[in-house]
Amino acid sequence: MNGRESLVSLALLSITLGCATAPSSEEIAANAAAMLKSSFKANGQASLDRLKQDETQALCSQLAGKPPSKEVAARIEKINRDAIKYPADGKLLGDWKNGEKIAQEGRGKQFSDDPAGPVGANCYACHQLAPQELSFGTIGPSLYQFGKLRGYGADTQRYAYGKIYNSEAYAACSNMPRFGHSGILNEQQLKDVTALLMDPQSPVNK
Amino acid sequence: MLALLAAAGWLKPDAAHAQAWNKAAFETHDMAETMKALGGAEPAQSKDIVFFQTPDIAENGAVVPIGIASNIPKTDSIAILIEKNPNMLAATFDIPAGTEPTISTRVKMGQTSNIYALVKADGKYYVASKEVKVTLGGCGG
Amino acid sequence: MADPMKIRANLVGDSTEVKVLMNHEMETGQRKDAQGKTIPAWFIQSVSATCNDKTVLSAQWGPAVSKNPFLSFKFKGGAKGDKVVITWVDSRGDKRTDEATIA
Amino acid sequence: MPCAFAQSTVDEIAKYRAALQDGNPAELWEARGEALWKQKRGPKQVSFEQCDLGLGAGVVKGAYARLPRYFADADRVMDLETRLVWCMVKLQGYSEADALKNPFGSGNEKKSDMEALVAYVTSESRGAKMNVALSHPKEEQMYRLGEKMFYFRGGPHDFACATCHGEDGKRIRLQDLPNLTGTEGAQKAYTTWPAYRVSQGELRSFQWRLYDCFRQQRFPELIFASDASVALTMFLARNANGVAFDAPAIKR
Repeated sequence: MNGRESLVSLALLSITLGCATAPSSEEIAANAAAMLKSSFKANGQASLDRLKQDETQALCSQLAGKPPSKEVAARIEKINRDAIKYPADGKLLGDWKNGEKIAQEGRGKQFSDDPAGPVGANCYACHQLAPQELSFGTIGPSLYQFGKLRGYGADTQRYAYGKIYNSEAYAACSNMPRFGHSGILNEQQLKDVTALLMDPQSPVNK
Repeated sequence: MLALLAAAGWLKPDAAHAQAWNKAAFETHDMAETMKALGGAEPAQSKDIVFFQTPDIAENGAVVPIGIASNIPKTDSIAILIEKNPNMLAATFDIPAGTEPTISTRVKMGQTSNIYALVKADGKYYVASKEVKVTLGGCGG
Repeated sequence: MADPMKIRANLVGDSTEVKVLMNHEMETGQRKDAQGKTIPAWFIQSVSATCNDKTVLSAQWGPAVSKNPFLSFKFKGGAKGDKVVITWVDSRGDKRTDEATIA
Repeated sequence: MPCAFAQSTVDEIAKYRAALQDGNPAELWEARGEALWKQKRGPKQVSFEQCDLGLGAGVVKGAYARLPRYFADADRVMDLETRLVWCMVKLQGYSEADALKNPFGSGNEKKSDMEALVAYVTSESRGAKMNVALSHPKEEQMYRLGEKMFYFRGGPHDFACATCHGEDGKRIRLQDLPNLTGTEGAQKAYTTWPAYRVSQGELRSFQWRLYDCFRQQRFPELIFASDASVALTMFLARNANGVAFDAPAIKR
């Protein structure tokens, strides 16, 4: 090793020591919080509040892609299940035709979207639903014949509504947004999408 | 640069662009209208006009590759027509002697449509067609 | 002022293969801006290519040709070192001429 | 038979993409970027030929395949754009605000010099093997921050990068999604940006790709050349190590 190299490695060593060798997880977490703050700016309807995580988001982020432990999953599912609000009128099924429109609509909540414009659920981005629509994604399972396969009973209706309202109540750290819980869809829209899955007349069940 | 080219005799804009842009032809909506504007009779179907590098499905209608080769002797010009576009005629290419009757370019398509390759050869018109489906990918947002 | 074209001209057998990319909006006149105002049409209307003073292709285009147009064709009679000169004129009367040496 | 239909659709779209490869309008950006690189610019009238992208002043060939990296003069890990901004400020005498403005172009009315420069510099790494080091502690730290960012769920939709890019073989609508947590997915994705997007008629950089992903994630706006953008770039570039860089590409 010549003199220059050893100087460089000495310099490196001192930096390394300064950071207590490899950065610790706590250090990374603290730096990550600072980084978030300095790296985003509010734009239109997308305010910086959106970076404040609730407990579910924080717990799922920490897993870095691995499935949650039994305890964590139970915790997430409980707090989310407790937060589901079912319609006061007890009716869970709306108009499947409108539900289909909501399932097709990809806009809403982006900073580029008109805040007064449509907000959809973009279901087809991730799921197969009506077989006529060939352009569907595969992040979520196929929902073709959702009601036909499971039956059209009250329990299944309640499950479908609850799953769309708050997916985390049934599958901790699911990729699916919590459409009711997070205020993406209103109650009527939630009913309409539930009808798309559960109405025997819906093309999903043909 | 332009002056230099002109001085060198490279640039003869008056000759090269002698033919005025055929406004009427670019504002037609169906084959009969287009043929009238181009000054030709109804074209005959031809198997000697071939599409190449032209997909059956275009992922995005903003850019649809189209390649057309004519095997008809004395091909003078090739035109691209898109049935369901707001205006049917997309482009015409005059093929001087010595240039192969083969062109390739990219066009916009508003929706799934038939594409016509119209060839003028020895004063007569010939046509071949191909359907190109246009899908819209992505998140739709 | 429009950016230069990118022109490639290669001798393949006894034919010169020309590939051109042009910088142009090719605005159709059918799109609307964010305020809902129609964006006026603006597109290349004519293209010509010459080699050794001889026209090797001339074209007329409508707004249905894609943005930043691509054009490819082949002609006979070119030799290595000859220049292929391409000129376009658009609907505003703007013009651009570029050249490439046959390789 | 919806499945058979879908397969033929996928095959045909592959043919469509193949047909676009010949004649990529990104070359128009590369040519403009090369001219900008060599031009004396800014209040100090200096060209980028004095700018060190990590391989020495003015060395462009292969530089992008080794970015992001730690730069001692700035005491920071920088990606290409952050470094270009640094050179514009330190060498060419631009204000930071001027160097940062208009990172993403829109048509001929609003051409972005930054995008053109990125097109040129990246094109000079075509064929170079991705070789991003984590030898400096700040590089290691940046990588781990990027990983953290990748899994960060937020916004009204609970989306993280990992929501769409955490598993193999998934797609949104008909659009295939690379799994960016695996080597193969990261390699395929990272080495094909920047790209000419035919849907937009624009050349888009990796900084733009991140900006627009966060828009669709319903996050606030990712600030151009911010730490989070560099961290994510570090995470993905490093994961792409070992294969040849192959961009600017052309995509839908």
